[in-house]
Amino acid sequence: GCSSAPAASQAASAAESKAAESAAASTAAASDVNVGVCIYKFDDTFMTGVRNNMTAQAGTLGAKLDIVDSQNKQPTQNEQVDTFITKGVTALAINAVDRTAAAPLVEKAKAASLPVVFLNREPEADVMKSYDKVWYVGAKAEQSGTMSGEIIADYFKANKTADKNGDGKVQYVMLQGEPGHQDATLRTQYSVQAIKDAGFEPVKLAADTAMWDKVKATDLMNTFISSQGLDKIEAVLANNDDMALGAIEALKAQGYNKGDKTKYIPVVGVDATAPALAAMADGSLLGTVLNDGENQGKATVNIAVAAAQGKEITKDSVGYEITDGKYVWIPYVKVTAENYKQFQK
Amino acid sequence: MGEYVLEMNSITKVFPGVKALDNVSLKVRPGSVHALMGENGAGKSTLMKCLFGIYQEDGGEIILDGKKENITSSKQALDLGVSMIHQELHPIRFRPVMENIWLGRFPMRGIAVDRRAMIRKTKDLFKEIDLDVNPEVLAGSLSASNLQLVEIAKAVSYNSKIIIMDEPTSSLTDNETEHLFKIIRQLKSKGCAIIYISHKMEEILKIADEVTIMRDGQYVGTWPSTELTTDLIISRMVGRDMTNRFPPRTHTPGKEVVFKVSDLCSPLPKSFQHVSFDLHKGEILGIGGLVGAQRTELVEALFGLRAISSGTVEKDGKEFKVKSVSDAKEHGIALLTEERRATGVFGILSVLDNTVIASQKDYAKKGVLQQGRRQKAAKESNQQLNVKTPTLETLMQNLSGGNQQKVLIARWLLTHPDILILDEPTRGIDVGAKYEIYTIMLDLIRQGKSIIMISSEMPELLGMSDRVMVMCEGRVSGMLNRDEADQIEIMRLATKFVK
Amino acid sequence: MQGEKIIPRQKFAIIYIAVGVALAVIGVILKFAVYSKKMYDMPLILIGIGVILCIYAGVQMLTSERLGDVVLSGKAAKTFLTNNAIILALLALVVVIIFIEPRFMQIKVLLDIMTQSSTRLIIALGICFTLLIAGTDLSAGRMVGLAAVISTSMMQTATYANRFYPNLPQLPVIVAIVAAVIACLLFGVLNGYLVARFDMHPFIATLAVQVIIYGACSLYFDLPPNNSQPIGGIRPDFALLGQQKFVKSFFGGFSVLIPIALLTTVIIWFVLNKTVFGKNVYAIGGNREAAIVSGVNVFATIMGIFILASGLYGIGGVLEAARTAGATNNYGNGYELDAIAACVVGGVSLNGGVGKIRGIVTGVLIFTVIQYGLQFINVSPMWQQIIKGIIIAVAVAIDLSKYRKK
Amino acid sequence: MQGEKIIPRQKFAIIYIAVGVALAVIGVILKFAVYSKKMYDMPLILIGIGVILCIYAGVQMLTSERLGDVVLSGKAAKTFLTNNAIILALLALVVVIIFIEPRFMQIKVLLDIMTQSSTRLIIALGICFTLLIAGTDLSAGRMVGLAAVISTSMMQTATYANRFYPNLPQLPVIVAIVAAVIACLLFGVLNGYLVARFDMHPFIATLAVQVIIYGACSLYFDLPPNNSQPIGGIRPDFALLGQQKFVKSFFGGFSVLIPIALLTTVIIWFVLNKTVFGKNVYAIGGNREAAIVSGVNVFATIMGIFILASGLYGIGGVLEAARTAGATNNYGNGYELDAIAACVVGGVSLNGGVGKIRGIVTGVLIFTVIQYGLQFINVSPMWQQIIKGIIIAVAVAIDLSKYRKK
Ligand SMILES: Nc1ncnc2c1ncn2[C@@H]1O[C@H](COP(=O)(O)OP(=O)(O)OP(=O)(O)O)[C@@H](O)[C@H]1O
Ligand SMILES: Nc1ncnc2c1ncn2[C@@H]1O[C@H](COP(=O)(O)OP(=O)(O)OP(=O)(O)O)[C@@H](O)[C@H]1O
Ligand SMILES: OC[C@H]1O[C@@H](O)[C@H](O)[C@@H](O)[C@H]1O
Ligand SMILES: [Mg+2]
Ligand SMILES: [Mg+2]
Repeated sequence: GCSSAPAASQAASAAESKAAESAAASTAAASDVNVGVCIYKFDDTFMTGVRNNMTAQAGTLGAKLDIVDSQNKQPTQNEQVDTFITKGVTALAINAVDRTAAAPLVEKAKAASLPVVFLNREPEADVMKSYDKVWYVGAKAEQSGTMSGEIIADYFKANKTADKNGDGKVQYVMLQGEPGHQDATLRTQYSVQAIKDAGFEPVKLAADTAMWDKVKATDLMNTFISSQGLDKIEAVLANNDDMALGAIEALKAQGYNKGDKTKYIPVVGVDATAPALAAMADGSLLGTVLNDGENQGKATVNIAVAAAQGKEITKDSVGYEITDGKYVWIPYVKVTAENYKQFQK
Repeated sequence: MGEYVLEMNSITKVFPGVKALDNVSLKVRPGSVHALMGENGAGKSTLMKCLFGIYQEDGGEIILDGKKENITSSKQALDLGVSMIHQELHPIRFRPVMENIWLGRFPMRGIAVDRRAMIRKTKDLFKEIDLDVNPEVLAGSLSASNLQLVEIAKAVSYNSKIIIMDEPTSSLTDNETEHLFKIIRQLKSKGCAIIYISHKMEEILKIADEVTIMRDGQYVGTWPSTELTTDLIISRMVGRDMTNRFPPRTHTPGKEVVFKVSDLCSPLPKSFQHVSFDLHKGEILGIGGLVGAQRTELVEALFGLRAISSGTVEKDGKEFKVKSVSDAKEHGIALLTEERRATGVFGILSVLDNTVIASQKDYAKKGVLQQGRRQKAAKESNQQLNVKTPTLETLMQNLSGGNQQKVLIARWLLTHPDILILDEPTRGIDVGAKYEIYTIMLDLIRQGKSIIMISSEMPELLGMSDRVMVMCEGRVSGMLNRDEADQIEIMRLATKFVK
Repeated sequence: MQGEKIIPRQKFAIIYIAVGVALAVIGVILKFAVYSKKMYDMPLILIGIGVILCIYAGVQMLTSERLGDVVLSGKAAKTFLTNNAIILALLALVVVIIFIEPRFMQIKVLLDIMTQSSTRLIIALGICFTLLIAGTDLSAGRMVGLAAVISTSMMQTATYANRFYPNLPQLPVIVAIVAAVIACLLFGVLNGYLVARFDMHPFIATLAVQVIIYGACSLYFDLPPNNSQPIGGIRPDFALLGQQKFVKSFFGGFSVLIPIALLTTVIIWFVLNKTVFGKNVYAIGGNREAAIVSGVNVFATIMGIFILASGLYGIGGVLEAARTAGATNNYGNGYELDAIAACVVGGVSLNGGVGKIRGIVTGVLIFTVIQYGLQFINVSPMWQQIIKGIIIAVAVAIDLSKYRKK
Repeated sequence: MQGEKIIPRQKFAIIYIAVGVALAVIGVILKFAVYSKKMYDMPLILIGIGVILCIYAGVQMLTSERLGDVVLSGKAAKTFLTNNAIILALLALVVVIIFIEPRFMQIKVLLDIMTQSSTRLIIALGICFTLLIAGTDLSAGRMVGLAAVISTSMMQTATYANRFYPNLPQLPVIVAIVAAVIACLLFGVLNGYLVARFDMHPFIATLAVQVIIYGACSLYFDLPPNNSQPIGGIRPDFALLGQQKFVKSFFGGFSVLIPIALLTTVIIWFVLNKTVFGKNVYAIGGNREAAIVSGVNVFATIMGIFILASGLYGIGGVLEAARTAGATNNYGNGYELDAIAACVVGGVSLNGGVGKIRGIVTGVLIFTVIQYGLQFINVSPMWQQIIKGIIIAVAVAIDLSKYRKK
């Protein structure tokens, strides 16, 4: 511990003095780059994956990352950005808590003329336009909802018996994330929309929040089973994998989703977590949607480091297609029985 | 066994800012009652707390049965054969009486507490000391005197060599006190030594074999009680002679009725009912009766602390309602409550704050305090009452009981009441301070104020009251003029309705 | 006084029996004569209630001597109503729910509620000790999470791709349980030590420990190769701890959690009411000074309280992990507030010294019924919060009016 | 006693002045003679500290009469150390941080820390009233969220696509502030009423209200057309409330939050120490029964406490919304625990009646410095939690040792 810290600080101050010498003239070495990273919440499963990938990529490039936990509090994140700026990082990578609250963060970066890369939660267009050194890496949140809805629709198309009461409609229950959470709202909305767009009428039997939580999802699913009756539920939509797996535990307790074809209710989640992929392997989970954390992490770090070095951000310099000079879109991937194996590590 | 069962030599104890004990010694013989006397704040309780392991002395030694002991906890003290009746009662209100008694040494059967055995043992114990209390009722439902008796029973039940009794009679009636003395004599005959603390001179001379006197944290001396008289004790305690227990009275009350209570009833059936009386200008009206006569409840109702179901209260001929304390204060009524610690003292606040709390609004403009005036008022009234405190900023909890009481009187005097109600104003107060409080009372009536005083101390009731109203079981059982009142008559009335 | 009527306990009990028998008879008639599907399990439930009433009356008769006579009067009725206000409110809620959704009249619903109450009850029983000494334990939830993470990290199937310990042999289930509980006990010791040794207010001591546990649990959870991924691939033998069902033929079966919770309740009842430790807990809560001068070892008792409580959270955490076959470091977050609320609604006083196991069980059941019931009739989660808040406030306000004097 | 030495206050103050002048001189020398970039703003900071010491000494001299002489002894030194242990620990932490990361020696760091402490301080000042009566306020955080959501919902630019109220005209900023604060006050009234009227323990009363506020805020937030989307497009004039900077030439400028927090602190200090209300708060905290008997209007005071506190949370919420230019229903979640911890570390007793504004300011600063400093030297967030927990525990343990008697 003792020896590495002063070395790190030397590197930081070296980076700073260089930056002071020549504002943008020459490009600095990657080892002089110190990226300040804010993750909206450390115990978010998906963002943990992104974070791990960012660390790995920074290691490959030889850049230094300072990662902090914004604890799901936007004000805390704003403070962390201030702290990074005072400390003298050379670039920022921000996974905003509240995507609409990005404007002050951009202001701060602008005042310190630091490049800033937003990831996973997209700031509004005019905020993106307000500064030339801001980029966004992420996926369209709506897409994850759409894809999970499509997985259900595809299943209903392929299996006529899935429509248990044969009314051509999909009777579903929905396990939602935290009320007011943007992913929860959008996934709920777009998954149902996708079912409709595929030509099935979605019928909501029940919907409630399980706060992204597996335990709460198990209890909630039990309640739904008693209140709706197992035979009426034709599909279970969950805003994330943890809740999907919680629902599956409740189904398994009733002897469902354990291999018996006649006792099966399709369940979909989002995130493609390791336990979810394992559940797909044993057939208890129908599908999930991969939010491609590996590429989000890599692209973010590549852009931040390149921008800090004063390089121009192009496909060549960062390795990802740049849309409108500012956006890198990492598509969601539908994970189904056919392709889940390729995501298992 | 040597001559003494307990020797405390040169005990010193310092609290931040106070040297509570300075080289104090106490030697107690087995099978004797050893009284410990001194003014409020002399350090009696502190000395006993050192012995009982509640405090740890800073210097000196404690020798029990000839063996030097370093007592660090109450448990250890109990194990060494010392038990204690505490000055401030310690009931666990929501637990049964018997659990209060056997706490720390429950009878067991296997890994479980043996409930039956506990009931049996409690009953035996109560029978032994002739106490009629159901072991299974919650301690909180007992009256103050019964609680005190339970506390005594508990101390006795340890079968200790030494029992410390710190003001055990402060909430007992004379009858109950007699009863306690009987118990003490029994204990004595079994070879048990009693350390007895009380401010009641009569008791001391009656029960004590030897008396140790302390003053200002220092040891004054030890004498056989046969060599002492009340006056001698007092002069050694106070450090000067005090010939009279009551200041001379020169004032006679007026005829004018300033306060009138008519047919006052409580909504609680067992509480006061149909109480009527008049209070004249410049009069001290004593209220006598046994503990449980509902005197406290009556005055609390007059002060807006308890509900009234019917009846009227008039001041200066005008009827008014007392729904809250502020109603009462507005009409010039003040109440010094009986339970100093529970309802009087703000221990962690300063003496200053404690003094002005009830009259804050007089020293504030639009809610903003006027620091200078506050300070001045507090200083003056504390001086007037001779409160012993290092500074006005001293925390109230660091004052001795007597001084706390004086601060509370100062508090109520600052509200400039016309009618001052005092509920047991000198409970736990030393003779010197008592005299001072009596002097203040007389000053007040001379200024045309009127006083209602509840007291369970017969001499005080007789010595101070212009008239004595006696209550029994919530009802007024008689009203005696100063010349008619005597101990026998009061006792007769106090038990008038007792079945 | 006016309108008062004293009847012997025996006679009083007969009223209960009469009502009980009547209910049971109605139940039987409904079941075998006029049964329609719309009644769901109502007849059976009626029979059940009838039987319970009769048993209750029987017990009253047997112990009639100790209980004394029954006084019937307006005042007694009012007292009965205030004393049981919470339960009555609950009954009203249940009736409303049944009206909206008759499917609520199922034995399975009863079983669900009991199952879902189980782990909560265990945690509430732990926390109640800390409340009884006028304290609190904010670290309860995080201990649940710690136990969940530790136990599952050792209980993954050999074939699972992302194992926490890739080379861990197949350990006996008990090892994981013991490891998880011991981890909790260590933090329980820390809680107890801070409170007992430094006289620290339990609120702040357990708040500090809560933060520490969460940090430690997150560090553990973040160990490579797991790197903060949810722990999955749980061994079925471990999962059975929380998922096993008995007598499956009986309305889907009794979850193993029910007997576990029952057993825990009985043990804790015994500890609290029959042992020296339990009595000391009440004494310290009722009047700490008194306990000290009576020679109670306050230090040891407080240590015992926090250690016992942490053990219960540990068990609760293991069960949570088992019944959901998984864990993350976020498990248990906020459980302490639910548990405290349940205790308080069940009559445990935050001023210490007052509280009964029976009340705690009721409190936990009430919260489960509220949550289950509102979800059952599909009330929006936001309204659920509001209703829950109102119920806590009203229930406690009514409960407190018992103690009001004046 | 042994080794005791009494020196007059005047003389004592001279020592301070000497040290202060020395520091200032060193600072000046460093600044103008030997300055190197590696010192950052150290010279200026030294000069600042020097000046502050001199001023402090001057004040001591002026009030020397009231303060009395100074006793120097081993014991006095020890007392000084325990009394100031928290600040000393903080200084030690700062020194360590400076060693690891010399950039910490910047005026800007000082300004950052003050800015970041501002809203926390306002909330802590609100909650301290509830702590002073041996209560607590668990609804604080949710009120912050409520105020944030309500104020921002009325303060969106006309052109923003997802407006909460699509047709709302351009309202004056004060309207939004007042609306937000009034909403909080209403819940403050509810808190106060539950506590004062039913004698409910503030823990459970505010827990119930917390849940209700969250439900209500979520419902509001979910109103169409917003449908639970984060509220964005905040008007710049509103955002300035939290973002405005003055004297930008001075190390990036003073945030407007600093004077707001300062003003609030002064007002609250005044209320607590110089008004009848403040004295009544302490009295109720010190001995509620005695306060009643002394004629303190306990009902009104408790209502006042919770209403005043809720007003401060409301202001805090508006500022949080303004400085982040946005809000969700999750804003403020958990703030109450941070605020309580800060108060307690700053010496407010959870048993009521004890606590000073100075302590609260210190407590808040300590937490900010910990968070800021640990981020500055790049300690992992998980270790940050552990360190934070340890600091709370140790600080409070040392602080309590002041009161230890025996
Ligand atoms: N915990 C404490 N902290 C500081 N000072 C104390 C403490 N306890 C007692 N004192 C002080 O010690 C002195 C002795 O008090 P103590 O209670 O022993 O008096 P006492 O003789 O029992 O008086 P009383 O007759 O009023 O009961 C008093 O000056 C009191 O203010
Ligand atoms: N039987 C009882 N049950 C419960 N509490 C009692 C009982 N008797 C008295 N008390 C309580 O003890 C205190 C004093 O009682 P009460 O007013 O009846 O007596 P008192 O005549 O005023 O006695 P004292 O001489 O002590 O002032 C009151 O606060 C009362 O509530
Ligand atoms: O905020 C927490 C949530 O965030 C989502 O993005 C994620 O898909 C969920 O699994 C959950 O972690
Ligand atoms: Mg269908
Ligand atoms: Mg004493």
